[in-house]
Amino acid sequence: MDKQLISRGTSRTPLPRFMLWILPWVAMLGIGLYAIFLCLSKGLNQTNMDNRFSFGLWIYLDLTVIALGAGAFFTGFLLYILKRKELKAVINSAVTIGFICYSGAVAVLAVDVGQPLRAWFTFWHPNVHSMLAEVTFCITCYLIVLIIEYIPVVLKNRRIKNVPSMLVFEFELHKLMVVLAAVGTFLSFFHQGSLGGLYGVLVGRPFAFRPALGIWPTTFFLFIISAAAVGPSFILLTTWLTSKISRKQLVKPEVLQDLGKISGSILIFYIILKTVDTIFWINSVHALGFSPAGFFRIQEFGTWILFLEIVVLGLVPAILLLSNRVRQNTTLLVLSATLACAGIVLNRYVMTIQTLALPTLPFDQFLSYSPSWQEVATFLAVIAYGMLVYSFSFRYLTLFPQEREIQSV
Amino acid sequence: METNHTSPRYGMVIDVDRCTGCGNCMVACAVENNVPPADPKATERTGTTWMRVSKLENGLPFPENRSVYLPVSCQQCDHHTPCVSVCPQNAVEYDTESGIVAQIPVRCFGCRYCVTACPYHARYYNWWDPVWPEGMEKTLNPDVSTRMRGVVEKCNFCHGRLQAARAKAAAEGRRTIADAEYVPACGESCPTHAIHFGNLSDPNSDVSMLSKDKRAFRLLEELGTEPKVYFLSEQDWVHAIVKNKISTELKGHGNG
Amino acid sequence: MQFVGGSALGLLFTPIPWKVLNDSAIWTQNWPWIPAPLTGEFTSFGTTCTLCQSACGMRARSVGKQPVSLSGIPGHPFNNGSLCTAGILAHHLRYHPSRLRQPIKFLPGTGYGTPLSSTTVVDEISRCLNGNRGPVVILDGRPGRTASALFGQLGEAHPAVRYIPMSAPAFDVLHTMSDAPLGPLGYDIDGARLLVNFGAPLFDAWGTPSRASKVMDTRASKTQTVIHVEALCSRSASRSDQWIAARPGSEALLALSLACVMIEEKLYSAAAARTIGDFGEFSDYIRTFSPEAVSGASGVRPETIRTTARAFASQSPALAIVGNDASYETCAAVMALNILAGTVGHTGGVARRNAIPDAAVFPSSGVRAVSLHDVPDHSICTLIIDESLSGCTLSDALLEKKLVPKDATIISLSPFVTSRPYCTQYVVPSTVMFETMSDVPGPIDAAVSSLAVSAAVLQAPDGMMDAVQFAQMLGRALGSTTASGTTEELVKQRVAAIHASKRGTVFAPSTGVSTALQQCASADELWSALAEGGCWMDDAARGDNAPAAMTLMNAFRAAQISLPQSHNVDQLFVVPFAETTIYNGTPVSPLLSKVSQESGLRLSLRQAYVNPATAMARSVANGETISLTTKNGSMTVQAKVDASVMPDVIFVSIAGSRESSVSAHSAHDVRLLCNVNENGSFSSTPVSLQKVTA
Amino acid sequence: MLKPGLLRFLAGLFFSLVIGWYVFPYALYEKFEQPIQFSHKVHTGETGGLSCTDCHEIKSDGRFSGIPALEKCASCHSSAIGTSSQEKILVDEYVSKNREIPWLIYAKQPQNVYFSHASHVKLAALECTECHGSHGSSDSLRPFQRNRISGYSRDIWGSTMSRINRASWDGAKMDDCENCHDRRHVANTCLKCHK
Repeated sequence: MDKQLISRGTSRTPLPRFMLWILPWVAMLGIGLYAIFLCLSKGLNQTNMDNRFSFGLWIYLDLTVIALGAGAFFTGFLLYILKRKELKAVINSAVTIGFICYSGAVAVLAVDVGQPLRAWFTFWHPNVHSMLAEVTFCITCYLIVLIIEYIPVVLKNRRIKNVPSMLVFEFELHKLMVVLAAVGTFLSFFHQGSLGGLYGVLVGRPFAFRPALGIWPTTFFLFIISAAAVGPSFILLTTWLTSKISRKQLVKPEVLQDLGKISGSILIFYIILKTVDTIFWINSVHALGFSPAGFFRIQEFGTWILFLEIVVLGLVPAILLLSNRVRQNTTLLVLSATLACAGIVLNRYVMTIQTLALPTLPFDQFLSYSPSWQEVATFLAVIAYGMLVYSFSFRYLTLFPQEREIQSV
Repeated sequence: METNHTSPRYGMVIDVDRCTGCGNCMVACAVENNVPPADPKATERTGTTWMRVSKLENGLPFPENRSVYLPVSCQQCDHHTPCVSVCPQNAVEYDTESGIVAQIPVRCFGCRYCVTACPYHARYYNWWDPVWPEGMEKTLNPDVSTRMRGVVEKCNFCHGRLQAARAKAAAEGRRTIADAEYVPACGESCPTHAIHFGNLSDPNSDVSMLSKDKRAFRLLEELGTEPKVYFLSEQDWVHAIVKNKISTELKGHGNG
Repeated sequence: MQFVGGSALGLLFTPIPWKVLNDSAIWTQNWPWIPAPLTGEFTSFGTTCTLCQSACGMRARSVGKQPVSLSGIPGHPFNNGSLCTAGILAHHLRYHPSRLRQPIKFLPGTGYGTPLSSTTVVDEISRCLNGNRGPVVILDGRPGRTASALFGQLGEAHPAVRYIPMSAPAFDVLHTMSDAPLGPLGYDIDGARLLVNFGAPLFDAWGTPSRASKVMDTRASKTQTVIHVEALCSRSASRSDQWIAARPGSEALLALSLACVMIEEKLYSAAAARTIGDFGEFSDYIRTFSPEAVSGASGVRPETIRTTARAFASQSPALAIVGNDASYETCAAVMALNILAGTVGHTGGVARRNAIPDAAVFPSSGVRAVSLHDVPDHSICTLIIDESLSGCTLSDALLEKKLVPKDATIISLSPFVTSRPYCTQYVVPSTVMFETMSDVPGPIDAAVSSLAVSAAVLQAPDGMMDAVQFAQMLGRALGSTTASGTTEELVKQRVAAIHASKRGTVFAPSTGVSTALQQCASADELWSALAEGGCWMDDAARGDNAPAAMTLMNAFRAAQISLPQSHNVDQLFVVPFAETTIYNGTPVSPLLSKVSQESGLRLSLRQAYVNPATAMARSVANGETISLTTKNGSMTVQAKVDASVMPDVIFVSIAGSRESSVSAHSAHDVRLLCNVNENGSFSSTPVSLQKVTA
Repeated sequence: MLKPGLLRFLAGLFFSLVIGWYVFPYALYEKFEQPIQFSHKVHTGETGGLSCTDCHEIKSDGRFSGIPALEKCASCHSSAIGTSSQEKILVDEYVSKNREIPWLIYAKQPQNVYFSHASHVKLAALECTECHGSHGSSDSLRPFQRNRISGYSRDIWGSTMSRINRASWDGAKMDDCENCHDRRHVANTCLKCHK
């Protein structure tokens, strides 16, 4: 049965070894599901969030995985709209990662809200001014798009392909891909942006607040661009990791180099904008009665974090990725991509966690927060879920079409 | 039209020089609004106090150290209200008939975005289901609904009292109510009469005049949220510290 | 397959998914385990708060008879619309989780008890009282009630019974200084121009809750000045006109030093000095305490002491007051100041109140009540405590000292299960406010006697006794006669006797004004005014009422005040600290978590204020756990770093020590850490501090 | 001729529709009989002579008494006036035992709503029938229907599941309140009704 499911022309590790590989992930998922059960049945008192740190690890996780999952829309956009055919080698993997990131984020959101049974109120009584309403709408729609995009990947499985009606269904769906890519890009554009706007509109949090360009704060655009920049890097990284773990060459080296180049060129653009934005922010935050230096003079969060984010994890990988010589060297390429991803992970951390830790009122104190085991377990469950979905997809579906080609050589 | 007059905009003026920090306003508020006693595991950061008295210190060492108490409830921002625009499902609303920022817990699904948005930390999430010792639920105020875990709540200027005052006026055939007919529980309970309450739209009201006093200030005024809660103090250091917000950084790490 | 597909599609066009979605959301809005308020007729009624002796008039908004919120009655002569934090929550006490449902017999010293039936407990108490083991002492935490009169009758009628009314400790001392009985006392704070307050939480529920407002209102006209002496800038200190930071435990020295300046500079009242029999000896004694000598121990500069003494003498009438947890020597020293200033028995001083004119109802044999201080140590075999009222607390340490070691029996009337189970044998469950008729004497900061009434509006649970019924039960057990009749009948008789005296004024909440009692047509009219939250106030005692003869030195010889030899600068001290008297020891509404656990506005149990310098020197950060060790034991507390408290002194909360559970009486109770004074108060005790690392 | 697949599909569709539109609405509600069969018709109009406000009064503080307490019934029925079996229950079971009648309230509002009869009746001058329909002239009390999931009275949603073509009194959902407010140009802010 197992053998018959594995794509023709590819070889996979023996089933027992695969079982051994997924076992820890299943255990992790199990613990996480128990933590989720606790949170749903007893309430969010199971977490270490509180009225001051009302957003915690989970929102940070959502923002981060959705940024990293941006590879799905951006690769689709490049492939189907801009016709960058070489990206066909990773599109299936990108879609799978996108699906994992978005479904994981939505699942965590459902635990993060206090009354999940009332979540549909957002659709029935939406507040159009709310960034969160925009996020909810776009993420829900985009998740549906991703499901539709993911279905053909599943349907191409060797066994399922044998069912004629499924093959027809797959074929029909495939014709939709251009449309789906366009819709996905449109939706992603808005929700990546709204996730940035989520904090950027908070006038009560001058550390995160940004003035509006049009109707959206500048973080709206910065988030879109940074997600687009880091999406390809993340795909590069996951492809390389999968290849290392499975000990197989999955794509031609040029594909990874292309991904790196795309990532680098957008990243340099992002870093310039981010720098401009930071300079504007420093000059505008006085008007809100706060001193920009004050934010960095408190406790652990010094200006080093700004330097780390913009220079070490922004400018440096951007320059590296733009260099041909660096891209030729797989180790350096992967390292640069990792730095770029880390930069976005840090940016989302600064936006969500540092913003809340800083005082606003004159008698406020700097706050610290560390997640409870239930929060961490839920977080890890999403990672375990992702690993499982990806592992099964890699084993039984064609995530990397070039693999057969390379192996037959 | 039901109303043919300017709608009132209710506001509060708190004289911090008179406040002794006794906490009456906090408990009277909890009684009035059916806020339950703390869960055994609740802390200063997970407890629910629609009105919270905070201590503002002058930063000097003993014995020059002086402090005032600032009772901080929802500041009922009049403009750019940070919480109203962020709620994804309209559970927060600026009430045009009273100027009160309404929080409707039964609409709320507990995303806590508004809690994050509020710079005054005036919003409280229900981390636990409310529990009263056996029998004490008989002391709940029938003019205010009880809430369940997983939703956000906050001060609404004892809106139940406004509704009761309106009903009484309606029974007498009146469409308007006088300032004296409607006083929130915190104002009523203040033993030093530090809390003044009334209609800011009426230029002759007590609160209108006090809000224009040179002793008056508001919290985080530069954010432009136009809070309808004013504070009064004659002490210069209070004004200085309130203006220079970030100066408390030296207080260091807090878990409270 | 197709059938399922069709059904699924069809389902979307039926109400099922949508209605279930809708109704399940509504279900979350009406979870059956979330209580809903009562429904019923919404009314209100007036009554008087019985949580302390201040007798605040309060208005209850209620559903039917059930109070749902309480507020002060505006215009009331005592509280003028204000209530204290505990008073606002008085209607919760009936439902307190530690409410006692039936009598309990405890195994002494263990905290373990077994429930008894109402009849068994009466039998056992009767057997115990008639066991002829030695003196039976009845402690009355709030004299002046009808129940107090009944307890007094027991003391007069039965040779083995001593009735001990507990008045403010300072007044206890003042009584011992006077050669002739002084009668009931009170502070005439309204009449005082200068108030020197030795640590009483004047603005924090010490007297009437309207006091802070009254004092602030005088600020504009500058008719009253308040000087506060305390080791930290408390609520009362920070709202006073002047705060003198004195080391804890040095209050007595400071007061004597003020007296010393008054005598040195002849600033005392000559008339008052003539009434002091041992003035010469006292003058000699007091000269030891010169400002320079006291300055080091108290941390107060000599000039400040002199200026204050001069102000005390010149801004007549001046009054010195002291908190209820003050030591015997502090009380003696502070009362000596009032005597020297000649303000005892004068307007604006320590007022001598007329007794309530109820002799017709409760004739007294004239036996002078005994003070607990006069009872020899380790002599009480059987102790009866009326703890049916919140807010009156007795020092455990003092009781321990007075009881026969290991063999004493304590019988307590209490609404709550957690009153001293470690040394009490019998606890009889009592009614609480709103369940019983009770009369309330007046506040400590009123110059005249008064009476107010709190009516029963709610049905008391079965088997509960009020204090009057308890006294009658004891009377039956002892075979003595006490006044018979229901509580309401007895209180009504008392009110009728007051009406017959035609003295004083009555405040009626319905009109909001006070009128002379003479204009009150009938006793019923007076009764109805009192029953709806009004009060009767006696006329002020006329003219010079100064005590005729005083002897001071007995008290000071007993107090043994001495100047400390040398002060080790590095030594830390621990002081038990109650921010407000009402929370001290007795159960309070769980909703008070708002001001402590949920906000940190006040200290919670097992928290302590530490000065930043003290904390920094020992690398302790705000919120960290510290361990405190004295020669008596050790405990761990959470440090609250606060710049308003004196360096090198750790102020440990005693609020709610008895609230939580029996185990709170282990060595973790701060009161067991500290050295005990003669009158059961606690002195500052040398302590060592260690940071506890998790 | 229909293909068997399509037939099965249509059968499934039909099955769902029947369950959804006929069985579900019936099963969703739990029915309870009122403790006493009360006839508004007997008490009001020419026969009884009482008006609505004689029993359902608005107090001087603007609070509505709702369903009158037993005292009100007892003021006439301290002993049986007529011969009906229901009146006998009233007198024997409730009046003489001084027990309140556990009426099931059709129009009961959720506890998060502050509904003031005073402002609707005295200021807006709405007729009782506007919201309560012909309840005041009914001869008997229909069974009280309680939603098994939400716990609400069926009168809140209204008698028909689809909520199409309803009378003004058929249903008291928030939408119904809002629509009426809209028609009368009354503000529809949350705090207008919610507490």
